[in-house]
Amino acid sequence: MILNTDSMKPIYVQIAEWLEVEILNSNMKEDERIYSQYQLADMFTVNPATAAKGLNLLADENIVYKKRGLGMFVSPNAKQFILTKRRKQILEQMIKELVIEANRLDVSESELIMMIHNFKQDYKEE
Amino acid sequence: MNVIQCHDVTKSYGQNRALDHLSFEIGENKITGLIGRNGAGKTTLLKMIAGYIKPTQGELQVFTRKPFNNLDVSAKTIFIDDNMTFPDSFRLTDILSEVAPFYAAWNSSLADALFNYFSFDPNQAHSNMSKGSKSTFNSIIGIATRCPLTIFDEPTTGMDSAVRKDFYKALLKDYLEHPRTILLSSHLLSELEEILEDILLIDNGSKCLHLPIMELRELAVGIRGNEQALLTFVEGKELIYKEEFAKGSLYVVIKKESIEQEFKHVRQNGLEVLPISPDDLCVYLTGKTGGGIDDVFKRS
Amino acid sequence: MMSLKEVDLLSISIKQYVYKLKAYSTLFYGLLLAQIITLFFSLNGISHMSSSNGELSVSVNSYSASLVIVFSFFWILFAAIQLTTKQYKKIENPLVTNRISGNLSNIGFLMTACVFGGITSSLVGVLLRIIMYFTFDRSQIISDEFILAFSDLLLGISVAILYMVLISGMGYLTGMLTKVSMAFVIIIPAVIIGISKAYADIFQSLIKFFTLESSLPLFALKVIITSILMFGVSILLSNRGEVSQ
Amino acid sequence: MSRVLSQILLFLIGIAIVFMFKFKRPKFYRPLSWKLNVLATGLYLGVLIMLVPILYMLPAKDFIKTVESKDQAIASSLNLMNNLYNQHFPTEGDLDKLEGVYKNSCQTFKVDSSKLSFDLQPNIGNYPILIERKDIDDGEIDVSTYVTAQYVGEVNFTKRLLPPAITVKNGMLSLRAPDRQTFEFKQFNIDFTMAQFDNQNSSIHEMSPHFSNQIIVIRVPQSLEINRGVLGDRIQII
Repeated sequence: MILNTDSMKPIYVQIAEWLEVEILNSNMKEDERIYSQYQLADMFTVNPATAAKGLNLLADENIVYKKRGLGMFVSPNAKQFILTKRRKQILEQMIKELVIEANRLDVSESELIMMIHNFKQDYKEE
Repeated sequence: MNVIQCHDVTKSYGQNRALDHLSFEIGENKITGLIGRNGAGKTTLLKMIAGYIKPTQGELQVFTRKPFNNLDVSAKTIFIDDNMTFPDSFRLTDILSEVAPFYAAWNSSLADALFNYFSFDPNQAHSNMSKGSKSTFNSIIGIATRCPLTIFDEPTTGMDSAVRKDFYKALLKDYLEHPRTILLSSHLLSELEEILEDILLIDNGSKCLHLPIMELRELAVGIRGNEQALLTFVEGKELIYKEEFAKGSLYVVIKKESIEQEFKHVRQNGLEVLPISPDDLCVYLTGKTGGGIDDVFKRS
Repeated sequence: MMSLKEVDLLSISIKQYVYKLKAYSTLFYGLLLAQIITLFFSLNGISHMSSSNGELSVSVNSYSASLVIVFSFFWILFAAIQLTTKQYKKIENPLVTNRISGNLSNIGFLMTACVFGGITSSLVGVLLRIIMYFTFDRSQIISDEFILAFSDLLLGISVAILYMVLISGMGYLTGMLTKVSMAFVIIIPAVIIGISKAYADIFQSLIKFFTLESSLPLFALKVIITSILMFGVSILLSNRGEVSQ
Repeated sequence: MSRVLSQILLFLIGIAIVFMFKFKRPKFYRPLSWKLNVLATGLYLGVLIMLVPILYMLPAKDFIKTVESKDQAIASSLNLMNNLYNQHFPTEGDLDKLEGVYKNSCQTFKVDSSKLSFDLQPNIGNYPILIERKDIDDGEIDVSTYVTAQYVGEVNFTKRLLPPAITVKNGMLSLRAPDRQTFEFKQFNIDFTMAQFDNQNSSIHEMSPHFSNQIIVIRVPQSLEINRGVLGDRIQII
């Protein structure tokens, strides 16, 4: 598994995001046991402490839950939660950046919406 | 319990101080990276922990004992560097089988597997190997001994990047199965930062930083922008690094916590926040002066 | 994992001894070479005497394997000094070791080398006799000491071993002293030459202390006590502290 | 012999140098594994040990034996020479009994003249020539040569000496010394390690030679006339 080490995102965040994608893609079902910190460390070639921090990030958001002595499991509704969270956090953040950049480049709001519309069209045709 | 306890340790060679009142502790089963520039005292520190040399002052304890000339500590420690010497009458395979009886946890199937993976010539002489192959071979010993304290001093010297990756991967995989305390020194943090848990940064024989690598990533940010705006923004704050990269433009590195409150205003001032790789941060932290090499060329 | 399982000094020293025996096995080629070369030198005789009274001349060639033993002594001297050098010490680094185990295993190696050297150097005398038996005119050979009593052979072996132990102790101590301070490289020869010149009688009685001892048990006792002293001082010197890197 | 040996030696030194260079480890240096080293040294030791029984199996018959009674024999022969010097001449019978004196040759010649004169080489050894008259006229001249003990070290090699060639012809006894004789001995000294405890103070033996003297005893018939000739002072008539 390759991590993007140049990214601003810390590795443990990248790991957490990768796990979220796995859950979104239904590679891991609800109440299914998720990778342990050691498996993740092995997969990503990172220190297990880093992997543990990634898992804890998910646990903090209740995407996974701990069973004492058994490890971590995917929470029910995890998928839904991730979707909502991503919409809220990631998309909103991206739009914010988009708007700032558009302003800097003197792109009007309608032009921007057009560009989004066009791109979506192109993407579908592909 | 701490495997290494270093309290106010100084090592001097005549007038020179290789280590200067150094204190730190390293916990059990952690992978710690010892980072520092050339001549920072990394090798001196590691040799001292391995029991090769004695501290001039201060208290150093490894497994709760003074490591110098201590058989018990020696039995639990392996020190790997590229000065390791093996007898001329040993071929590479001989070395693996002859070193084995000394270390209780030695795993010969692992050693043989790694030996074959890196396709060494079993009949070769250790003294005849290239720098990179020697480092690789020594690292095999370092991994296969499975010593409770495994020390690597610049283990990847001369290795090509593929072998480096393999080495770090092998080390981590074996560590996951058989956790142990590992110390790795390097002047290049980037190549090993992923497998580290902690980082110990030393500069001129003194401790600079000792913290989990994840915290290092969040320690500081770089800000770039108009000189005037930037200077007012960071006024009164301690800068880690400052560089004028174009006329009227400034680049500074600053601790994240010191600008926590104002962080939202950065963008509004037309300033750009840039991530700093831990590697660069270490370079800035151990920099001799504020400027760096560019200053040398800016005089004219 | 944290518990300090005590390591046994003796077992580590034995492991190191076995390691070093294999590691330094190339050193023995030096001994073999020295013995074979001196054997061929010895075949030419060590001294030659001839005299005549006008009508007849008598020449006597003396043969002896002593040269082989002397060169074996030199070999053990240099081997012992070499073991104390940094280059040889370095091979201990990857092993479980401390100063004492390193010294004990060195001494073990030297003792083995002494036994090997003592046996082979005395047995080369047998080889010399056999070569002479087949290549020389036997009617010219004086039987007296050419026929070697087996008890003499055993005696020669044990005495050669004892001398080698003594010499290896001298070499090891010398090497250790030079590790303490390079000044000893000059001091030791200076002292030896100084004593031999200025206090010739002391120096000679020192040598005679061993060479003129005619009782084997007493000689063995002298050698063993002196060697233990020399090796003991060497261990103390090396254990004293950090040796200059 | 020694030339062959020095050639072998040169050859060996050559091999040694080649080996030294081998140890200098060129680029593709393959170490001699310790197993090979142990094998080689073990083999060397093994061969040397095997030689011990071989040495004891070799028959020792051809060697020169040494004698114990050297001093006595030398004293006795010196005594004899002293007596001769002091004009105390022994008879042949005396000589036969003396310790340290050996009969070297014994020849008998027919008397072919009424006179006996001598032809002696001027340069030959200072042999005393003793002439003994027999009680009878049997017409025979008996010539015996005796040598006193000849030693080198403790080796008595008196019997290896060649007697002078003696002929009697036309009343002329001629005496020709044999060609110059050379004797070579090979003395083996035990190792100094053994000598130190072997009740021998030095492992190097005194191998000083003790040269012998020859005495010629001529027994002539009672009536034979003796003409001593030019070198007659060496001839004593008892």
